[in-house]
Amino acid sequence: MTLEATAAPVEPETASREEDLYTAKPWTLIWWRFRKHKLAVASLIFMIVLGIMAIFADFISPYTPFSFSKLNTFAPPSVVRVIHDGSLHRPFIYAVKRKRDPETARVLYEEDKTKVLPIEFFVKGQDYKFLGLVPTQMHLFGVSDRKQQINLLGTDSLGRDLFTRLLYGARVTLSAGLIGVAFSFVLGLALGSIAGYYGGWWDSGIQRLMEFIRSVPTIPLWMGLAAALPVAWDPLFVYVLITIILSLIGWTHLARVVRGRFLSLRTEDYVLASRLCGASEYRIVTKHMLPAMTSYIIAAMTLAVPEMILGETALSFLGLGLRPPVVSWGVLLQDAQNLRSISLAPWLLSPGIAVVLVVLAFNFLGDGLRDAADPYGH
Amino acid sequence: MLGFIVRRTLWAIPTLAFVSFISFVIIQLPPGDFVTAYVAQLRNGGEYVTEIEEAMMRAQYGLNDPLLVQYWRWISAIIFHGDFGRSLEWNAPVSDLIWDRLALTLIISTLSMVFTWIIAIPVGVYSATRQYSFFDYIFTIFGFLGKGIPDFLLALILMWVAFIWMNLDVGGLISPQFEGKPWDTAKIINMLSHIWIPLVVLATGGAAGLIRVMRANMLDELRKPYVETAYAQGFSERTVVWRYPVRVALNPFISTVGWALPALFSGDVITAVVLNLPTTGPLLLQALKMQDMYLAGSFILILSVFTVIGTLVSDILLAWSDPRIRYS
Amino acid sequence: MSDMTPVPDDVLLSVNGLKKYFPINHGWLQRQVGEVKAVDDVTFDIKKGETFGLVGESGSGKSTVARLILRAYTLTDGSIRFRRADDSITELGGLDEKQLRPIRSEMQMIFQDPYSSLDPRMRLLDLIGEPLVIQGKLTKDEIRDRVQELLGLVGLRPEYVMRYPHAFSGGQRQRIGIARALALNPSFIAADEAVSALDVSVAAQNINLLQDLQEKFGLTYMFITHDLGMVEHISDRIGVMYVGRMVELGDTAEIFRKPLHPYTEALLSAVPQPDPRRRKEGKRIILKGEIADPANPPSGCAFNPRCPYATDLCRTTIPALREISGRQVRCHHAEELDLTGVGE
Amino acid sequence: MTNTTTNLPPERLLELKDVNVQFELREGTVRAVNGVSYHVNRGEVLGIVGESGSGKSVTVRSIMRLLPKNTSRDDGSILFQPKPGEEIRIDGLSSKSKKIRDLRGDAIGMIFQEPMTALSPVHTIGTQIMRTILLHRNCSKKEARERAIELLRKVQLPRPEQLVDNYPHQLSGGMRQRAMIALALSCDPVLLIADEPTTALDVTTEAQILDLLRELQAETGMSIIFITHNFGVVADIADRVAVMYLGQVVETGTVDDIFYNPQHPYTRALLQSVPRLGQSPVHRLKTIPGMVPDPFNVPRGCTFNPRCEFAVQGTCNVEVPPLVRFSDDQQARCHLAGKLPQEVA
Repeated sequence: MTLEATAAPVEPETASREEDLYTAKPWTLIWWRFRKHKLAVASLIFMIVLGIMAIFADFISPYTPFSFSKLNTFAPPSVVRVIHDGSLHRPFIYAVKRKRDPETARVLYEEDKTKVLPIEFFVKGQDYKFLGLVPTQMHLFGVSDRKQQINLLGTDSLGRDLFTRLLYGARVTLSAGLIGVAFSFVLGLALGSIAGYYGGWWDSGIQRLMEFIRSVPTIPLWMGLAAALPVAWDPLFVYVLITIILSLIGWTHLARVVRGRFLSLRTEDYVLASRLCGASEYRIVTKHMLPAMTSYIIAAMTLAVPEMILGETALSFLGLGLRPPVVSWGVLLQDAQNLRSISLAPWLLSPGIAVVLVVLAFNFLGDGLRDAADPYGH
Repeated sequence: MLGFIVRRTLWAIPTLAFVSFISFVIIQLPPGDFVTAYVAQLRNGGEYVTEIEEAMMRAQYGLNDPLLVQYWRWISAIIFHGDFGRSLEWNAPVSDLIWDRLALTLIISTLSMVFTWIIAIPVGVYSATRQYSFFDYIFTIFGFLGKGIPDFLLALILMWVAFIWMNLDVGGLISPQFEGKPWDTAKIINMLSHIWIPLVVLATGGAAGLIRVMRANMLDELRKPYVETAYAQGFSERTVVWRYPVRVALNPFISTVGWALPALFSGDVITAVVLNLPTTGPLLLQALKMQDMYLAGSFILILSVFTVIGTLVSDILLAWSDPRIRYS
Repeated sequence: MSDMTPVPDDVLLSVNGLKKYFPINHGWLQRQVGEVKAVDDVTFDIKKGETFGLVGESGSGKSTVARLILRAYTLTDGSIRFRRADDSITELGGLDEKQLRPIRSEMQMIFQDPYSSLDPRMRLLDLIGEPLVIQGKLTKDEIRDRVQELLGLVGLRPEYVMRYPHAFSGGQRQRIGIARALALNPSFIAADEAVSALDVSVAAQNINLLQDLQEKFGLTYMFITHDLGMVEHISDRIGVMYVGRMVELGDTAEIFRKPLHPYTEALLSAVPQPDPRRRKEGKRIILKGEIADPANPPSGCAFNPRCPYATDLCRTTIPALREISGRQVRCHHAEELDLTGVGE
Repeated sequence: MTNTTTNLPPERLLELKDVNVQFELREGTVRAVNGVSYHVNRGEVLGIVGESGSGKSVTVRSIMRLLPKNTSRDDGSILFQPKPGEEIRIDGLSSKSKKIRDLRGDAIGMIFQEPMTALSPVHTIGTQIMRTILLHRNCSKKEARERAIELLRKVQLPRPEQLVDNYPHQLSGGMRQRAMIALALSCDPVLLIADEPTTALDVTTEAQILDLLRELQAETGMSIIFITHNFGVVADIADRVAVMYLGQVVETGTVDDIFYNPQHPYTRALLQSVPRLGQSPVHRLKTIPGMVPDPFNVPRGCTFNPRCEFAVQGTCNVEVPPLVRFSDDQQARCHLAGKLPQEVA
């Protein structure tokens, strides 16, 4: 082909601000759109902070999850203060005195307004292995008093620090959610793409299977499966099995999203155009279909995480999922199962608040991602 | 239409078979079996049971047969004789134990579904027609909270609130002092003071989701040309909204009735445990924990059957309400 | 297939007895309950360097013909013979995807919807360059140069290579599609309603561009459209389709001047023309009824329920495609009828 | 309600003066309708032609007061005179006002582009028509149903007694558009607004619908505002034509004036860029250079000047052109109107 003068009029130049928009990569456009969703951005930050706290739980928490203290049972949350005797002070807590109500024989805690315990950072405390590797005693914060403790969220019936246990529990609960989603992602992607790509008999079969699973009441099924796990098994193994059980039901939603996208993408003109250029199936799937699906899949996965977390929490709460000594939010909530303990120590509900916050954050995040997933919508 | 119902009903049969099989597999999953548990019980009671006796019992109950044969024995007893087997722990036929509780579960689930609809539809329509208004935001926040708070936590909190502020002990379905007494006004009032918590808990969870679905459906429908056509006929906004897009947006709603049932049953199980209600939940939990296989299996089976039937009914309702499906 | 006449020297593409039946599946088990005869026994040749127009209303199967020729679908029956660059004739009908790959560079398609036919996640460089990448003969830099050349060719700035399609208007996107189709120097391009989605003024620009490119590179076009004005302007020969069948085939000017099939006559008469005086003459043929359903066509000639000249013969017997004065017509009464065309 | 001291001549049915509509979008303000004036006389068909984004649909929606929620400006005068001497001021009415609701579906009927989606999918054709009749007319359900069947017969649908109980999805596109017309005519409107009613249809169906509209118009004497982007369709149905470009009417006149003696360069160029049937083939189509500018950056001066082959720098790109009047009510908004080189149309 020879190239001579152009056949059609050349279009005029445009401003450079628009040029940025015109040459922005798809993920940049998704990020720009996501950024406008304030609640989703806040949720993302919250989840990142929480994730870091969970990873470094052993360092951030002032104690270890199993260190109990008989003289500190059902202690209320310590109030962090900055004003002592009318003057500004570095952050501190007051020491508490343990008393017993003479009539009901209940243990009461009272702040000793004379004894100031300043919060210190990088203090030496109980032994632990940093990230399970490096033995150390360094904790992010604490109070240096042998008899007093700082319990930001109070303690439980054995005097264990709830804040510490909450952070350790975050590791288990969050990772169970993520691993569960990963499992259901594998299942959902595989079955969804088979259904969407091959269609016909495969599609009908997988669709019927999905309908079937959706028509089974989740919790009873989970409960049945979870109850089948022997009590004596290794807690870690049980944990993995529980996540698999959760994902057995959770994959249908992902499979539906994947199938739907596959079906609509397969009929897109640009996929046909690529095929007519001689593109192989592999190229069409990897270069055209998967990139177009990734953002949707990520959004769907994000929205599936809270389901998993709620499932784990519910099962453990009922005593069918994870069991002590494993610390998860569901396990922690077992302590708050009856009215008596809640009215005595309402702070035992704090793992529940953590669950709500995380579930909400994932929902907002997922909503934001879903809205931003298609930056080319008309 | 009739053909559709027949076909749809026929399709439910293999589903039911599959559901029952899964239920059976689940109750077979725990290591050991009915005889192991029974022998352990006898031994605990001080009786001496030899290995041979144990093996004989196993043979007697047919526990050495292949899984499918056992399954057939179990399911045929249920289908042909209504015999669900015996509960080990209660030492009574399963059917004696479950029907009252199932009925109550159904009542509570149905009531909360009705509540859910009464709340969710008008609110969803309002939110969609007044998008980004103050109340739309309020309802959105409510929707997210309802989605975020697990049922059991909400039940706990409500119970706690009722206890602290109203000094009510709302656990159970009736207060202990009315237990076993004949029904009179006082007992009914007492029951009403208890039943609102499970209803609120279940309806909140359901309504939160449905409000968002309804709102999204309505926003989709409101954009469609037939709405403009309706306005161009001179109808008032209220008439247009309630006669046209709401009517269309309700269709996917109807189709979710069937899926709402499993969700409600699931929610009911946990809520009932927390609130100590005499529904299926606590008994199922107990049965699972004690490996009371036939009791647990029957519960799972019957709850699943209910949901399969629920899905069937909602499919038929959907076809009936949407002419596009009816005639295709 | 062996008894088919050889492809004449001036013919680029020879389509014979082309059929495509789509199954109609129904119910929960997706059983096949019938079939849509989307394309039924279509035969035509396209000569080298000409523009062949394919016209018809919705459901006529014209787009399916294009997709069959480009082998986006498998054929139910028939043969498609294509003259390759080395002058050899290849039968495309039975080829599988792998065998088709080398031929795909010689035949390309321009799509109707300028929005859905370009992958929104690819820069123009990757979009227009994709065929070149697949062929794997050029280096990265060479591909970039070639893409810039192609952009210039269709009247877009070469700097646009880094842009994504969403930066462009419908008319510009259509040109990107044209550039992409040209990338591998094809000899044949099928344009499926290439300008019908565009505004009048932009459509005219793109039609002129297509004509210039045809002249410059000696391209052969198959131009599929429902716009009879456009097809008269651009094509040398046309085929008129009705419910899966070719009803008339021949020289554009002749068909427009004096159609031989009553459907062609009605179609020409139905086109609204920018000429208010024509209305006052009031000689338009308004067809009764609806276009036949390809899943359930009437017996005999598919056009008979709407045809003002239909006889009992038309209602029972499917007419054959016959040659009358150098044209092909599928009508029992083509010789007897005196039909009106358009023009002076 | 009605103004007895009328300003409109008795033959005038509708008059728009200097109507402006603006929308707020994320990208900025869109001046969708920018000082549009036109009128419709009794018993005439006004065709409005323009490319996409010319504001032709928005203008008629401002007559119906069916503007979207993000409308930020909506002014000008719209006067409607359903009967001689009975003048109604439409502009300024809220879209929910009783006054406009009484007009919609009664004195003013409207049909839309997409026959597939413009009817409610879950109600029968009959129900939809009957609801409109019952809303505006004092009659029983039975009478309304009879009238619905009568209307379906009037739009030449086969078997109206059966179709009245059919759902829209059971009908083909052309039949749905007929049902839509029956719905719009249910209360014998004096004005029918048709927004691209044939664009989504095949040519032969389009011809049927145009023929039907012409017949109905002749029979009832109603006026029609017919919006389209197709010059052929306008030539087929309109008595007078308004050509719109970027939110403005650039030229109005009788259908013959517009087609045989166009005064605005845009009208001329558009007419020349459409290939005509049966004309000795020209090799190249005449084109309008460039693209329709996006509505956020409307050019200064005459909005058409960057694409106009006659544009005079210093005038056309600076000053807003005046409305130049010719005989026969033909008007063109162009600095050069009347001074353009003569061409054989």
